[in-house]
Amino acid sequence: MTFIEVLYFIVPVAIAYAAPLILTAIGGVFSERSGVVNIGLEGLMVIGAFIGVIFNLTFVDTFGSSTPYVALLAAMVVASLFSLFHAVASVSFRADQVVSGVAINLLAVAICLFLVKKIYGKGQTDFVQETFLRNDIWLLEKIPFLGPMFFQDVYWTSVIAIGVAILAWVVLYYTPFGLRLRAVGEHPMAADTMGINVTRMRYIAVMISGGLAGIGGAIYAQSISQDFGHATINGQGFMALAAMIFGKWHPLGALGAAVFFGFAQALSIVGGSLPVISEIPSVFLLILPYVLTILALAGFIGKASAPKALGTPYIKGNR
Amino acid sequence: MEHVIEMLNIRKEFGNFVANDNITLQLKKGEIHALLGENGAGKSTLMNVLFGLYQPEGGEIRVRGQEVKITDPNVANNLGIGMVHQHFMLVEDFTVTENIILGSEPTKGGMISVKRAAKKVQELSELYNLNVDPYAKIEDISVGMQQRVEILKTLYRGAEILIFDEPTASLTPQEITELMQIMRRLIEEGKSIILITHKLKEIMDVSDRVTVIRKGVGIGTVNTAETNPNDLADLMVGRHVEFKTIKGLAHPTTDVLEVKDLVVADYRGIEKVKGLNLHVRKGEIVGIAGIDGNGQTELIEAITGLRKAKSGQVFMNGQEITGNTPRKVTESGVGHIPQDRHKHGLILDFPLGHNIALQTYYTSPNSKNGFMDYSAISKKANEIIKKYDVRTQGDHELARALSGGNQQKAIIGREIDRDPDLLIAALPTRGLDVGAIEFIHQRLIEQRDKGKAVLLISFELDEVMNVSDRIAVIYDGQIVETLDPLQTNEQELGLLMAGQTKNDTQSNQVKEEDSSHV
Amino acid sequence: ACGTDKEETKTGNGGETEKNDFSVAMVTDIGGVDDKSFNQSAWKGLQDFGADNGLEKGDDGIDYLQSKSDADYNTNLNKLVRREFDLVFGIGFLMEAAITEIATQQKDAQLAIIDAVVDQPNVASVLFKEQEGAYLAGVSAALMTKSKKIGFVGGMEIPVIERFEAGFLEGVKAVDPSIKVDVQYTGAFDKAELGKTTANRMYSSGVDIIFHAAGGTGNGVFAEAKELKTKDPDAYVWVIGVDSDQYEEGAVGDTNVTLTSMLKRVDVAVQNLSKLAMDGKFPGGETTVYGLAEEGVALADSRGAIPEDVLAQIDEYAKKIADGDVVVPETVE
Amino acid sequence: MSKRFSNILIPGISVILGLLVGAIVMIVSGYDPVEGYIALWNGIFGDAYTIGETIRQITPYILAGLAVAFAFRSGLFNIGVEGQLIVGWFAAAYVGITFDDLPKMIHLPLAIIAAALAGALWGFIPGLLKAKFKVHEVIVTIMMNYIALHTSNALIRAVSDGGDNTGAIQPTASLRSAFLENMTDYSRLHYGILIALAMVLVMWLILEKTTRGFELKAVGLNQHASEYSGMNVNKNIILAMVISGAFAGLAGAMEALGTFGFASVKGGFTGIGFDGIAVALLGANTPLGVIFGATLFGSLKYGATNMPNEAGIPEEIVSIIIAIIIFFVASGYVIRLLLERFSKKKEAK
Ligand SMILES: Nc1ncnc2c1ncn2[C@@H]1O[C@H](COP(=O)(O)OP(=O)(O)OP(=O)(O)O)[C@@H](O)[C@H]1O
Ligand SMILES: Nc1ncnc2c1ncn2[C@@H]1O[C@H](COP(=O)(O)OP(=O)(O)OP(=O)(O)O)[C@@H](O)[C@H]1O
Ligand SMILES: [Mg+2]
Ligand SMILES: [Mg+2]
Repeated sequence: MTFIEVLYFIVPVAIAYAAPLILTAIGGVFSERSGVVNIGLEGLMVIGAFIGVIFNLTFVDTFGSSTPYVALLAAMVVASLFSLFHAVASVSFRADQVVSGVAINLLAVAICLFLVKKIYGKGQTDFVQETFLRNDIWLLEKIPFLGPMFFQDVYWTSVIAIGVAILAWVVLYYTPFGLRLRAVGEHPMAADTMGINVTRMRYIAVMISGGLAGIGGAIYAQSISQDFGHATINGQGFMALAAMIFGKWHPLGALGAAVFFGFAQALSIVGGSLPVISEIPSVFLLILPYVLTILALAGFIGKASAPKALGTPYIKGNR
Repeated sequence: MEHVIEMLNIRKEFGNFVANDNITLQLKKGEIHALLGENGAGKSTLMNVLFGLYQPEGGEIRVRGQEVKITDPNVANNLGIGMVHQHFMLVEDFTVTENIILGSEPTKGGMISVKRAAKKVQELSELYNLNVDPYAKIEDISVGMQQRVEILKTLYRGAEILIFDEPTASLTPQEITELMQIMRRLIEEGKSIILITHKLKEIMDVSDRVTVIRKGVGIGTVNTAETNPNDLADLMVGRHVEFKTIKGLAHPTTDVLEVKDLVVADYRGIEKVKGLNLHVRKGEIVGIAGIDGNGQTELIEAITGLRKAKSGQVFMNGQEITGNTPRKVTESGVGHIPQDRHKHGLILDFPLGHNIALQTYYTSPNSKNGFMDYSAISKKANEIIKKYDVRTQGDHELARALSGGNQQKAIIGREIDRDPDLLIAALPTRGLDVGAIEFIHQRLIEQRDKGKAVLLISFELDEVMNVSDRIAVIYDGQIVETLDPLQTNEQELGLLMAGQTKNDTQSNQVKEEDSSHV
Repeated sequence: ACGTDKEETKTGNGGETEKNDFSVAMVTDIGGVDDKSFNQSAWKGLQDFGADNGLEKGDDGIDYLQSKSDADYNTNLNKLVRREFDLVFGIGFLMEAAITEIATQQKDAQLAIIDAVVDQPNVASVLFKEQEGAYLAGVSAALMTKSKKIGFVGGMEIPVIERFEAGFLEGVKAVDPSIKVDVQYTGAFDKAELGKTTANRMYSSGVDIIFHAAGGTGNGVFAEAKELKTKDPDAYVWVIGVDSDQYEEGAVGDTNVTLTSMLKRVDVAVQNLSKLAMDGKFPGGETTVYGLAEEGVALADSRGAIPEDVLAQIDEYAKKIADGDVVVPETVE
Repeated sequence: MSKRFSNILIPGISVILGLLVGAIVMIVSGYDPVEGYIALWNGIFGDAYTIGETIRQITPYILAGLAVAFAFRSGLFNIGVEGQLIVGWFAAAYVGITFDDLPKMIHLPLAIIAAALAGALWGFIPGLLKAKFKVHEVIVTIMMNYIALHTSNALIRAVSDGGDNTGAIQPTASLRSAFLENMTDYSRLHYGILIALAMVLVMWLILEKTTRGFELKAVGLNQHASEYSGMNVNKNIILAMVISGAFAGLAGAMEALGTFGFASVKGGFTGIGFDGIAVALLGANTPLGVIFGATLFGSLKYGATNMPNEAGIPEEIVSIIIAIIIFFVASGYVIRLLLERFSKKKEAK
């Protein structure tokens, strides 16, 4: 592979790999910006993946080739409802938010597998027939150099993910809703004295995180694994969590971090086919994405500052 | 005379504890009404009830004659009630404008129209002479300006009735004067004000009437014109309090602390201490007077080892301690009452006893061969609790559960009990009532009389003038002047602190024999 | 498979057996009994055996236990031995240590292991010559490729998978030594995204046929091939499946990207061994090797994807191996 | 109500509520909960063998739980227990197979220490990065998990000449015990449980009795005040991660020297490390609580494997129950509130 070929391969792959991570990490941004720790992202992705696949299998005759997209909506709705568990526990019941997130992760896998076994009588679903496809983006694909890198063979889901990242940035930083949400995460009592309903904001934020993680899971399952089983979502939620922190709790930062992970991942796959690198024992390629991340963090990202009220339940009148 | 607010027989309970026991407070239109009481008397609680943060167990509230139920701050806002809280309710990460518009943002096409908001903020700021930059970030502005942002918040919402809960606790004298002017201006514009403060002088200066509460019970309301500070204090505490700190003459001897050409940068790398010289001798209290942000924090942090100095030297009893770790500095004989008791002074979720052992936990008898002796710690803690009159349920209670005043007493007990050669006391009486302040000042003087050195950092002229034997004025990272408290006055101090030079101030000061080397 | 068999399970204990008093059970590895791979194949073997001999699922017939983690192998095997099954299979080389341990503890039990050798008198070992099947897969890939570029996607670099690789490379070489085989291990059996990305890289570099031996990671290979096929129905992209017939996995509307699959007939082995045991001829302490000759490995029906004449050529290679004229190496030189 | 009392009551009530919810789920999905719970009970306590296996299962959970809890008490969130366990597993197995004429007295402790050291090293890296560069330990530990997995697989291949298994450890390095096995009808119960319990004691001693523990807790609660009082915050952060990692490494030793007796190439995570988070949190991050959490978690998880077999119910039901229990334990505030209301009403009567 020439250098250009490597680029033409790596960039689209990185973006495609990143899409589920981007969405989930941005979900995390919403939740944590409102002050609610969400390590339940993994579980919420599981729900999304499960619903996406089930919906796709069930309604493929009704919706035809648009099934995967409709399934995203279904996954979003169900996962955001499921995230209410986390909201109720950590916002209303003042549960330790990490504990509640752990419970979400356990519960999601358990319920989904339980249902798969109940419905299909086996450990995983069938394969879905309609999946996401790559497209060339009209006209843009023709731009020299950039065209093949960014606009040929892209998934609409990647476009959605990047769109959501930009939208999330606008919402969080330029709308009243975003201002209030961030205020609730930084100084809930200040927000309370300004007449903002802290509890309601946090519920909404957690549900947004559920919805986005659900879409993320559904994209993953319908484009990559194409079925649902116990290992379908296998750490991606934690990677999304890492992307969120890496991105300093900012939607565009999360986007960048997720693409970085995708890039590192793609690099490790390309590596095997490059003459020099293929001499290196494969374990070094396998751990490359993770080592790169750590180096990046230690080298030039440095201290990340979480929202100030992150992890603390808001109790009216408490100082 | 029209009452804009009437709080009648308000009762508020926390569990079995009665914080407000049938308190009545009536606010006339256009008056400044002071609310006075010791720490924990229930002032904030009463105001939080009025602002809708707490629901009372009994009593009624009338606003402009109408009985109302204030179920949450929104209701209060709509009734024209605004509150400036004891602890600022500001999001540090946001700009001034963002903080002000939060909750009622002007929008255009779904987006916040920051420009429009900032313009309105600017207008309000000009109307009331608040001098606030709408685009500045809260974390970058002074405490005084933060205070004014809090005021703007209420004005922005069209508040007619303003509650100020201890607004001056962390302001500099200049800022306090400005605030008083702002309050008067607000009254001129037809607003009414409830003011909570521990500073009797302020009450006498600015208020029209005073309501006093003691231990949750309303003692009564008096016209300011018909009372005086001594009566007010006695009324509040329920016994006679002495005002002027009683102390004999100082007999300073040799240098304990010596700071030479010290340069320190803050967390952002900006130099805050710029070649500072200072010395403190055995048997004297040196007060550092200055406006917040002139390098006091960085100076103390550099002396105590919490921050690395860029250059210069620090000596304790002749030994250089520059760049030493906090542990080594402490062991060289420094005691430190930190400026922020919740951040540095205490581990709020540790029991009080552990907190009292925070500087000595690793030494015998608290620790032997790497193992703790918690009974020794407990024994010592109880001694200190008793000696320093810390009101608590015992050394096992979490530090968090204590009131600010008692937390402070525990810290002071901890630091003084080690009998350090140098005691650094940074804002030791912030937010405390007169009784507690008196107690703490006495302890500092006691240390001096035992032949120890004391370095006092304070924003309050009263305190600096009363307690210190020597006043070092800090401005822009340097000690610009050293004064004898008996030979100076508040005006002169105030001007020096604001950056004027001694020649500007005209008044004649007796120079100390060694002031050149200070 | 669950929830419906309660009655049989319960009535099993102590009831007289009318038809047949032989019983046999198996323990799956963590893939589970419906892994679309060799656990499933093994269970199919038991089911067929049960059907032939009138055995039903339950204590006196046929049964399985699934393992959630490596730690379960031992307990699951133990449980089945305790339930007094006459023969207990451990499916997969991962169970080697567990079988060894139980065989020494329970000397009366009859045990069998697939894909590993356990040297105990009461254990029958079954091995497959994956390399022979993979060789045929290599031959068919080499005969079918148009671009002269072929891919191999492995899961983890472990000896079993290396046998696949070795056989495959050998098969390709036998047809045309100039064909380039792009070999990549993904380091995992359950990371579909790695399979997909790897396949993406291979196909976009001109590879037209990929043989995967990567379990769930292989799903990603199928996903990529199917995507290419959907986008361009004339695209010449193929996947060769592994272990069981992966025709289903390759379905794209009316077409299919599965060229063929290399079958590992665990079902055949399980059935044979059960039959021997039932007849009192349990080959304890012996190792049975299933290669092409024993029909233990084979290629699946290509359902027309491979033309007749090519199939004929493949058969010739198969015959050579079966006759011992060609010996396929187990490791890559 | 006394705090101590409600500290016991709340987990108790949570377990009951969890089982109730589990029963409802079973009824709704058409299974018989009575049959299900009998199967679960038998799966845990059925006979000597299952009891032995249940305890064996609990052993690594205790150590993984301690690892998470210890870091938590020092203000750190160690999601990397899984990776630390994996490297500990390999290290113990490696020492176990490598030395062949050491007496047991030396060989076994050596293997155990090797595991603890390997885990400690894996904890040291995120600790160091946190202390020196303020890098968030959550990300680094997540990444370290994957690195551990691939590295240990590569090492296993290296020591076994490309094989997938290190081969059995020498008997001199084994935690297995003929005595315990006989007592429990050939279960794999091994002496590791004693090590795990000893470590509970060690954690308690460190945190509650030693000066170092005082510092670790202080740093966990308020770094600024700790620095003010002269503690070396960075050193304590690193130490906390190192000790936490050592506990996790020991969990790996339990698998290497007890349950399995070897290390093999892993296709994915063991899950024990992640479950350790739940165990620690169930136990409120206290040493004794971890025993409770591990016992609950371990026995339910192990007993669950009997449910599909004996009652035809998918074993995931038990994970649902565990998750519900965790929810309730975490929401202790609400339960306490309800209990207080309830006891007040009683008083009123
Ligand atoms: N949230 C609360 N829960 C329980 N008790 C409280 C709470 N808030 C206040 N109290 C109790 O009510 C009493 C009055 O507190 P409050 O804050 O009103 O005092 P204050 O007069 O404002 O004191 P200060 O001068 O220190 O500000 C305190 O002594 C405290 O014991
Ligand atoms: N959440 C709470 N639960 C119980 N008691 C509380 C709570 N919050 C405050 N208190 C009580 O309030 C009192 C403290 O009063 P307060 O905080 O007003 O003192 P303070 O001098 O204003 O301190 P600071 O200025 O540092 O806040 C203590 O007696 C404490 O028992
Ligand atoms: Mg107050
Ligand atoms: Mg106060």
